[in-house]
Amino acid sequence: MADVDVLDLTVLDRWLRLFAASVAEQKDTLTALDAAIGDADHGANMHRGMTAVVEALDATPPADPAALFKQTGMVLVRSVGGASGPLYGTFFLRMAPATGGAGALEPETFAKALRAGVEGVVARGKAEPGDKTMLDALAPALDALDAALAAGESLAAALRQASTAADEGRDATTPLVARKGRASYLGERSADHQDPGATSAALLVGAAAAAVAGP
Amino acid sequence: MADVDVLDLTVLDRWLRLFAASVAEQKDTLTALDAAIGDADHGANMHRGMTAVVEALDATPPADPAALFKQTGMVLVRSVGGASGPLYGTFFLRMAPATGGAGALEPETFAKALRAGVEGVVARGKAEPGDKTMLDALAPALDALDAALAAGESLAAALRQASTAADEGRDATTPLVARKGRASYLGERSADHQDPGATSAALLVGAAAAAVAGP
Amino acid sequence: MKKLLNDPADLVAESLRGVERAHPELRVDHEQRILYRADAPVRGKVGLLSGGGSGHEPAHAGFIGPGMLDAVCAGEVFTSPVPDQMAEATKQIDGGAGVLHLVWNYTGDVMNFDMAAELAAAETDTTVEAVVMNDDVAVEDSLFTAGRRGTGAAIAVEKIVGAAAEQGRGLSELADLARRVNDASRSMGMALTSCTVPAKGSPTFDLPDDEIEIGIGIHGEPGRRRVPLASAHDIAGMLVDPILADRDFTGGEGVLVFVNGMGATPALELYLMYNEVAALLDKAGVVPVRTLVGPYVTSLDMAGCSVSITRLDDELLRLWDAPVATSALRWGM
Amino acid sequence: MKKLLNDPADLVAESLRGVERAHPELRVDHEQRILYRADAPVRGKVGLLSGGGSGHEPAHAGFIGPGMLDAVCAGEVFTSPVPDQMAEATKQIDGGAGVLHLVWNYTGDVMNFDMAAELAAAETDTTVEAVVMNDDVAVEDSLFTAGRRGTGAAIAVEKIVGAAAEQGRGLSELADLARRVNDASRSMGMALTSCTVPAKGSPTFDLPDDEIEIGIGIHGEPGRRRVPLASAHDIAGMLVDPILADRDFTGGEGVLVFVNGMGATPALELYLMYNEVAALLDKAGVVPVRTLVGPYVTSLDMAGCSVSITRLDDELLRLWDAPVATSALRWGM
Ligand SMILES: Nc1ncnc2c1ncn2[C@@H]1O[C@H](COP(=O)(O)OP(=O)(O)O)[C@@H](O)[C@H]1O
Ligand SMILES: Nc1ncnc2c1ncn2[C@@H]1O[C@H](COP(=O)(O)OP(=O)(O)O)[C@@H](O)[C@H]1O
Ligand SMILES: [Mg+2]
Ligand SMILES: [Mg+2]
Ligand SMILES: [Mg+2]
Ligand SMILES: [Mg+2]
Repeated sequence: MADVDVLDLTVLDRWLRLFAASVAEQKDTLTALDAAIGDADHGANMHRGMTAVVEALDATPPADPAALFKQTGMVLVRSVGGASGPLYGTFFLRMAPATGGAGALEPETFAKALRAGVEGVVARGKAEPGDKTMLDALAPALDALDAALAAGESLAAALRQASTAADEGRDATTPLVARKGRASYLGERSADHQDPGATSAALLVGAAAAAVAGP
Repeated sequence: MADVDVLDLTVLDRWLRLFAASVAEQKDTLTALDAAIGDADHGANMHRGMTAVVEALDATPPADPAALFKQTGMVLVRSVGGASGPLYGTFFLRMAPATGGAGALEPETFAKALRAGVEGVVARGKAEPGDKTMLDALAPALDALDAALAAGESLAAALRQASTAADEGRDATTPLVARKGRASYLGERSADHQDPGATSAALLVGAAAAAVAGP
Repeated sequence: MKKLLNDPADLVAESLRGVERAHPELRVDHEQRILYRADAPVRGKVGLLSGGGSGHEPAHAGFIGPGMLDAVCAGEVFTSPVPDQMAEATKQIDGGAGVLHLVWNYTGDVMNFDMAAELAAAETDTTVEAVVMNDDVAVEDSLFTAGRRGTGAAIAVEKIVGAAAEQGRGLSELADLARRVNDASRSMGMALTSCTVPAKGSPTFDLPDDEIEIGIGIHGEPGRRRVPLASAHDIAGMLVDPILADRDFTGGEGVLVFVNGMGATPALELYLMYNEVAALLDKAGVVPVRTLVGPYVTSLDMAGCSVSITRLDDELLRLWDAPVATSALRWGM
Repeated sequence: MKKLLNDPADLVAESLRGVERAHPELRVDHEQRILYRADAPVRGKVGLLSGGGSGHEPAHAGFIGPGMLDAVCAGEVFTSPVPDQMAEATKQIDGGAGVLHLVWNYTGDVMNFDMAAELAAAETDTTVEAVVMNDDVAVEDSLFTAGRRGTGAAIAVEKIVGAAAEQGRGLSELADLARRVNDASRSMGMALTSCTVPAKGSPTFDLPDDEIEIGIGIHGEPGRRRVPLASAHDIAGMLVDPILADRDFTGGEGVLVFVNGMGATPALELYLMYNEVAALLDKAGVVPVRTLVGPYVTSLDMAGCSVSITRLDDELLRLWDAPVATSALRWGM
């Protein structure tokens, strides 16, 4: 199987399943990170949510990408709770209209939808980059994706670069003092810990790269 | 100083102070024994009581042995609580009338008073020898004391033998299954533990032996 | 030992100061360590006195007030109070109709209350009756031992007799009622962890992370047996089965079920436990009509729970439902 | 991990079954995890809705009943409930006078309640107002952060607004009142031990035997700083001083003082702590006129406490004293 260059339902479905799988695998790590500067539930939250997302994909396979994003967003909002539920939920809910109803997404459309999703996260959570949140992985990933696509790179290469940027953004949260979310309650003590939400967000971007990559 | 052969106020006062001192020294041991088969307070209880007894001896030196026993019994009843308070309290309260108002006690009178005290413990607590209580140290001590005195031994020698009998009685509580007091709640599990009350009772008899012994 | 504490020697005294400050509806004699209903003695009403060692809070002071106790005596941690306290309290709460001593069955408590009754009889003309409460089925009921411990059922006895006392019933009738409620009650407890007596500073017993104690009392004493850590479902069986084996709880108006927290077990777990207990009772045809879930008779910072069941007839149910205004139990006023 | 538990995944569901069995005065929607006053909606009364993650029992279900909340939504342990729950509850408790959301200030709770209000607005014509409660002085109050946590003061807000709602006051008046009580309240907490989230199975943080956490919240998160284990007297200072530094509590009718247990700290210690707190308030000229001591807003099995102070004026005092009948707070009925 070669790299794919449009994101049809099969690829998007694969994206979500891969994300669910890496969340399942990293569940304890996510919770351990959240224990250090939060309330020790991020792994359980994301796992509960992504399990429900995969169940929904199995039960009611969506008709188009917009439906897939909407269904995923609704399921996350309904099943996760906490901070990550509304944020990841809003992310996917906002992606839906940005697809313009297409049956398969061109790389640029996908990038636009992702940006709409991230803008939704900002609107919902009022965080800025540097606040030590999932945004610190998502925002640089989007910038890298846009830049790579503008430079004419393939979808697979562009998402690989986005994933690298997300990982770097996640790592860069470590020294930060949190200003949003539960970690902000710790003040200076939140420094020297990697943000759990940025960690799961990097898994999300990594799953996208994996979903389009050839075997 | 040679062995004494009557128990006047000085000797009796010394007895109580020596008992208080060994309770203070063995406080943690008594509590540890009580932790194993009771509620971990026998050391604190006896220490609180004997501290108060010594304070009372200092504050209002009694006029005769009966007053000394009565005061000691009252102080114990008032300050200890739990099982050991009424029992040790009754022990001393019952000794008082058995002195017949003497200013100094002949060995036989002392032995009679001790027996009255132990009968008080039985009346109050309804225990029998073998129930794994303080009686298991007190009863054999009395028997040994009576036997030694009847055999014409000196007070010091007789109390030494009583003390040995008390120690043996205390040790013999170890295999017993408790039938009275808090340890009885453990049923079979109370076996293989030395009874805390028998342990403090052996200290009491030992203190009497020490109080009459020469230096 | 990690506790909210100053000098362990001052624990009881300081905690009583806090109780006094928090509860203006109580009067506290700090010298004697007696807590009273502020309006005691209540003229014409039988005075109800209980008490015991400290470390069981809210027992016993949490049960003072209209519809329940008139006074309690507080001992040192896990140590029965002394006769002087009980005699003084008896004198103070006698409203002319006598005083009932509600005694939790422990050797120390029984002997100290006995001596207090002797003292009161010698010093005043107050009529005193005493009822000993002994509901714990973990311990064999025998004439040749200290008998069964008094545990959770005391709450039912004190509440029900308290309501009857407010109605103006006489001393011996109340004593009979107390015995009736006690006879209608059984309890069984378990510990996930030991407690730590502050004066000792370390746990009373060592319990590995994968074992629990079944058949404990409320003084940090080990239980009847040690078993592997089990599910709440299985633990419920270990508590409910011996209770039901000991007494028939079917019939009547149903039962009062009391799931008691030992001090360090939070309500989330106690309600889960109650769910298991209620399911077992359902299966046995025993019908809970009243429920109490919470830390009412604690053992310092022990984690664990106990289950108490009291069979209710129509009269007991009405008395349980009657108004009560204490800091730990309150309804109808 | 030693808890009264079956499968940790079923903890919340099973505990809610226990709550339902124990409290016939509540109605429980297990599917949606919503608990209601059995008689909700109360015609003509503003409906009061709160809720949050589980693990804080008796918060929140312990505060449902006449004179307090109409419903609460229960989330997973330490995880805010979801908008569907809140929207459904909002619909169910609207007695025609609108619904007030009393939201504990946590990012997740605020966002989920926001989305619920959007949903409710889209689906029904229920008027919804929301008030966010944020009383925890451990956290700096800043526009650029998630702000202060909502902790103990919520009890005062929910009780006082609950009483005013029973009087038939209107939605915006109640929202103003809620903000007023919240503004008049400050809290600060500390932990002797971490809690253990059942799904994780081990303590959230490691705390050596000789250290404590100061400035914790109610989700097992570490505090603002770690200090050596201190006496109750010194700990009281570490809690009360920052509260008094943040707001003037002199004047008015006095204050409500709430010493809250974190779950594993027994009443004996909480009352000792209250004694220290009250002494510090005395010294500062702050007058406690009402007191609440007990485990009302817990953090699973954490040992520790928090102190909340609410300044009362004549109206707030009357509303605090008004009758309330919930499982955790009850008087006057
Ligand atoms: N305001 C916010 N904006 C963006 N992301 C946030 C915000 N608040 C929290 N987060 C993210 O959510 C993560 C925590 O999620 P989770 O643990 O599931 O929820 P909770 O904090 O409610 O327990 C944080 O690590 C952070 O990345
Ligand atoms: N009925 C009894 N008769 C005689 N001695 C008893 C009786 N019950 C208990 N004891 C003694 O009391 C001791 C315990 O005393 P203590 O720990 O001070 O009181 P408590 O059991 O009330 O905590 C036991 O070890 C036992 O020797
Ligand atoms: Mg979290
Ligand atoms: Mg003892
Ligand atoms: Mg004791
Ligand atoms: Mg959470």
